Amino acid sequence: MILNASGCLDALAAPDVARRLDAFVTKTVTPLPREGNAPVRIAETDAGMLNSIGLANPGIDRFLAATLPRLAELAIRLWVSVGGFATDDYADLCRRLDERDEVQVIELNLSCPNVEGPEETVVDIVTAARASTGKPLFAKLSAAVPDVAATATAAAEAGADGLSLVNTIRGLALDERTLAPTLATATGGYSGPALRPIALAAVFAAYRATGLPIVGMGGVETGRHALELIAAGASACALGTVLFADPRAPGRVRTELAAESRTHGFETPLAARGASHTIVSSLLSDKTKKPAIASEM
Amino acid sequence: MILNASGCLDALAAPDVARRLDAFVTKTVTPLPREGNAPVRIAETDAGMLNSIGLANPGIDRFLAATLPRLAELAIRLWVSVGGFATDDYADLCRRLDERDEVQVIELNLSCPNVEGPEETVVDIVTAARASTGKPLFAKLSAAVPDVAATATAAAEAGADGLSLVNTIRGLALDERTLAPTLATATGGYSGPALRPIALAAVFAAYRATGLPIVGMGGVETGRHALELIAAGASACALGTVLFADPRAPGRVRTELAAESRTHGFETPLAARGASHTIVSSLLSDKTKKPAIASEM
Amino acid sequence: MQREALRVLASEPVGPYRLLRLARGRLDPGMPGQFFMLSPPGHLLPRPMSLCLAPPRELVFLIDPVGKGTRALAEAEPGETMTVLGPLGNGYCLRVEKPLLVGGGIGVAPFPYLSHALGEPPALLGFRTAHHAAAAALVPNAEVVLDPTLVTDVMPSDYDVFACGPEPMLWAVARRAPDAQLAWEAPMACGFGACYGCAVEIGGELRRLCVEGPILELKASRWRKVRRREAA
Amino acid sequence: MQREALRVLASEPVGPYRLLRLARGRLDPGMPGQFFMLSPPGHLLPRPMSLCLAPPRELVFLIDPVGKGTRALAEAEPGETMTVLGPLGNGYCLRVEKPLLVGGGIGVAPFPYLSHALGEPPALLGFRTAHHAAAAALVPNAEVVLDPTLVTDVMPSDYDVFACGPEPMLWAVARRAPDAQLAWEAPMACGFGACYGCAVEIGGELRRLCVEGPILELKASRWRKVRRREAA
Ligand SMILES: Cc1cc2nc3c(=O)[nH]c(=O)nc-3n(C[C@H](O)[C@H](O)[C@H](O)COP(=O)(O)OP(=O)(O)OC[C@H]3O[C@@H](n4cnc5c(N)ncnc54)[C@H](O)[C@@H]3O)c2cc1C
Ligand SMILES: Cc1cc2nc3c(=O)[nH]c(=O)nc-3n(C[C@H](O)[C@H](O)[C@H](O)COP(=O)(O)OP(=O)(O)OC[C@H]3O[C@@H](n4cnc5c(N)ncnc54)[C@H](O)[C@@H]3O)c2cc1C
Ligand SMILES: Cc1cc2nc3c(=O)[nH]c(=O)nc-3n(C[C@H](O)[C@H](O)[C@H](O)COP(=O)(O)O)c2cc1C
Ligand SMILES: Cc1cc2nc3c(=O)[nH]c(=O)nc-3n(C[C@H](O)[C@H](O)[C@H](O)COP(=O)(O)O)c2cc1C
Ligand code: FES
Ligand code: FES
Repeated sequence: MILNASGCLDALAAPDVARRLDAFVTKTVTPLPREGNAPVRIAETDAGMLNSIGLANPGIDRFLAATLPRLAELAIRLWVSVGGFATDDYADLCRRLDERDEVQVIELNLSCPNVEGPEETVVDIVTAARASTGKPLFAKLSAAVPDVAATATAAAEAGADGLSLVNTIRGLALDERTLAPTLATATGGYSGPALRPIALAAVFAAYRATGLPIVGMGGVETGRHALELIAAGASACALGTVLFADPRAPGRVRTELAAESRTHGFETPLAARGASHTIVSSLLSDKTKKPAIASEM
Repeated sequence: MILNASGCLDALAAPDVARRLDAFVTKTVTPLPREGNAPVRIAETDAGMLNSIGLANPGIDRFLAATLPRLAELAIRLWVSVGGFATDDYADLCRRLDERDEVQVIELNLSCPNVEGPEETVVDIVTAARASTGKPLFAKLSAAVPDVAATATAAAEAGADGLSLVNTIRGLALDERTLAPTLATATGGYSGPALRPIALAAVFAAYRATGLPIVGMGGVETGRHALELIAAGASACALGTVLFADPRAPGRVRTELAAESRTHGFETPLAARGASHTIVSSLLSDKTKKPAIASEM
Repeated sequence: MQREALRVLASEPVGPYRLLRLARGRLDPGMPGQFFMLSPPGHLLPRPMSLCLAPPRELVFLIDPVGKGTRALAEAEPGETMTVLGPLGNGYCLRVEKPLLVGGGIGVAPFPYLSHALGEPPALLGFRTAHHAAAAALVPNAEVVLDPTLVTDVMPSDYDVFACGPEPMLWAVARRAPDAQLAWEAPMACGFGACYGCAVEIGGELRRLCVEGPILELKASRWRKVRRREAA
Repeated sequence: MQREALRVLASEPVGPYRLLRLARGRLDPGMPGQFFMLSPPGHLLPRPMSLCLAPPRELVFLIDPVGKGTRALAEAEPGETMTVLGPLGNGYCLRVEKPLLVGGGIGVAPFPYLSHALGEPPALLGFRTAHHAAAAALVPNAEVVLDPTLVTDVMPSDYDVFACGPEPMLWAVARRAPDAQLAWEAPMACGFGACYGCAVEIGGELRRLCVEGPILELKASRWRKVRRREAA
């Protein structure tokens, strides 16, 4: 399963790219329209990029009236990402989306670093969202927490059907000449290759803690990167930053992933799910034994 | 001011490297001796490295009896990093160090991702440490928190004299062939170039929130990187991962930093402290005005 | 929107700029004013570049090496490949009666291709120094002014103006020629509407320059461009 | 401990391995069994390599391209430079009466230099295939055995054994020759005691192999090596 990462593709502006995905995830929709932050909103860094888009979106009313019907015409599975500033926002957004057959999955953006975060906790939001919709709910979490397994468990217990991991992490870039922050908001969300080990660790911990379906993302550029997320526990993989440089990435990564999986002896990519854990578990049980050679000496 | 990052240099094994620093920071000392984690403990990634050393150290007794006197012979300023598993641990460690004139500064490691974290909060630990010593206390914080400015403020209010930012972030790497975690502990602490934007953002936020002295670190490899941390708000800069590849980095970075500072019109590196904020502030106040050109149109 | 790894044929200095010649592959050169995203070797994100010239089987770009990405583009060696996406955005509208090209600095980049399409109309080009003005040789029928003279000091009226250049110049041109077609710039991560990074304020709203522009007329709507931060 | 950017003089295939010849610069070749940290271009961390040969004005390494870093080292082209730190660690103790070198696979790497220092004593080398055994040509007076025969199947007793090779071989050698000097390996980030990454269990404690080793005798203390994870 290959998806786009929320906010990294506009299916209406690039329908050919979207059609190569197994599902299209919208940019996060908020209760009211948002222009987003002042420019400059993007900056490249050595191993990634920063963005401070600030959830620019038409707001739920215009989204339901104008955007969603046009997206439905594309005839691809639709995931709608929602974000808000209070528990009620999420509940309302989910209630509105619940009525719409075009929507397959709702992704709760609980982790955007570019807006003031929701004050209430993950538990409150997921609980409220759960009460408002029967649609599958994916909780999108940040890796910028002391214990991602604990957050993932909280989301699972509150009724999330799956997890999306990871969102960006706060970063800063300074202008080469002036040392002023490149982004108008100063800091922004850090994405791209630098996130790969962080995303892998978050998926690994959340899979072990919850066993829920997981959309893994963070710096995926190749089939190898996708396979690593799946081995760590992801059941699907989302492409973000890579799409900006390579809109053909969905098809390419899918082909590479199938080939890589076979190279590693898995018939399908999904057969590799959690593979890294199997090896770890056998190791951990090893540790309780005395090393064979040591006892020989 | 150029320091080493805790755990990234042994001054006794490499005294010539340590002597090029303005102060040497010890590897984190814990109440009891620790062997550290099982090997494999290090792995290279595309834009950084992972470690799961696990605070290998002789414990405070042996440290005070054997290590500290030998370090003192090197005649360089000594910072001792301490870590524990409960508030009392930190209080005890600080009390023990308080009696020793060799020790200039105590760094409280509040953020190592390789051991089970202290249950109590930053506030409790800093408060307890503050009550146990008159020596300057630097709180070393993680960037893996939702709001590093809030944590920094908490540390400041509890009595920290300065901050060390940032520690590693949890990451995972998988073996090329087997997809098993490379590290025996599976996940480990991610350091190196990938951390640069994250470290810059943390220093930027903590400086704005507290104004405290800050030791900036995270992927510093050149004088330019050091200058960026200083412009973001650091008053000193620590070298970690770079030392493994280049033990000459302290002298080199110092020279480069002096040159870079002059290129940007600062007489000394420290004159650049907070420079990025000055530009931001003038921008922020700009925003309250209507853009001049807009009103013309 | 096509994407292809193109062969670098040549990289020639033009004053402080570089003229980068790429084998065209199967890419369409598009309309004057449209742009391509060029991937600098070793960088994560591609950079937007207007098409400068479109000789047979080539795509040619004029590059001002102002930062890391443009320096890497300018340093590409013949024989290497460079990944290119495009053409993107909306070009100039060519159905005008009395065209005049008004440009400044690297803003001349789209003019050689535009001039050809318009039958080599007069052009008025401003440069900081005579060294920079070397780029004027690429534009037929060009009159050059150098700092401190500004193009708007000598710009005749009653022309259909096509402008490209630094923002203050664009605003000054628009004040004197409200119907001018202006080529705007903004940092872009994708160039095809995916990232929302290139937002500028159009008609009172922040909108994507890569989708709505980069060529915009001022008259269509009362709009203001959010001022980009002036560094220090 | 010196560090210098050395010029690559040549990179020659030896069976599946590469013999990498570097201009020595001002670096000291050190003692046989000591090692250097070589920085593969494009990688963050250097990789430990035993010195293989020390002809005048050269430092020569034998490299098995098993992963990203060693592949990058093996692919270095003459004329490029490579940063090298060393010599590091403790070498073999050469004051023995009846030396015998026992090695397997890439474990032969330190033997050419060691053999020279010991006056070309007999050597017993095991390889997986005849292709791998090409490296035996670098070691004077070498007898080669191929899989499934193991060096320990044919190892004579009453020699002062110098061993280098895969861990199972080292353990087998030590069981038959408890006084053997064994060259151990562990992943290393720094090579000079800074990172604590290279910990192995020595005398019941995890200690740094780069500081205490890499040459260790088994007899000195009852010790066990923490088993490195066998992948899958
Ligand atoms: C539609 C379009 C067409 C363009 N055509 C050309 C062209 O033909 N030739 C040419 O040389 N340049 C052109 N540019 C500008 C070029 O894309 C930027 O100079 C380039 O992206 C900067 O990348 P960098 O990595 O070199 O600079 P950076 O290191 O990213 O930045 C260097 C400086 O340039 C500023 N900057 C960065 N990106 C932009 C941008 N897109 N617009 C304006 N300023 C920016 C930064 O704020 C900074 O001050 C065009 C831009 C657009 C949007
Ligand atoms: C003191 C010392 C001397 C050495 N001398 C030589 C030499 O002369 N020639 C030579 O070819 N190699 C030598 N090695 C081994 C060499 O350093 C490793 O093969 C290399 O670091 C692997 O890096 P990589 O990026 O290619 O592999 P990676 O991609 O990091 O790993 C590939 C595989 O090798 C394993 N591995 C990684 N590092 C080591 C290590 N240090 N020791 C054992 N296994 C490892 C990994 O677990 C993995 O299975 C020496 C090692 C030490 C400690
Ligand atoms: C320009 C940009 C805009 C983004 N917008 C959103 C968003 O609206 N909602 C959201 O949940 N995540 C958003 N993200 C985060 C991505 O969905 C993804 O979690 C992150 O970028 C990591 O994946 P990557 O490294 O592959 O880009 C955005 C990321 C980028 C780069
Ligand atoms: C091998 C290794 C060991 C470390 N040990 C410690 C430690 O004992 N205590 C501590 O506070 N930080 C420790 N750190 C974190 C560093 O001090 C530093 O915060 C981090 O590596 C970021 O800096 P860098 O990117 O320059 O390495 C360690 C880092 C590494 C790479
Ligand atoms: S550049 Fe990405 S939306 Fe315009
Ligand atoms: S390799 Fe770093 S301590 Fe041994």
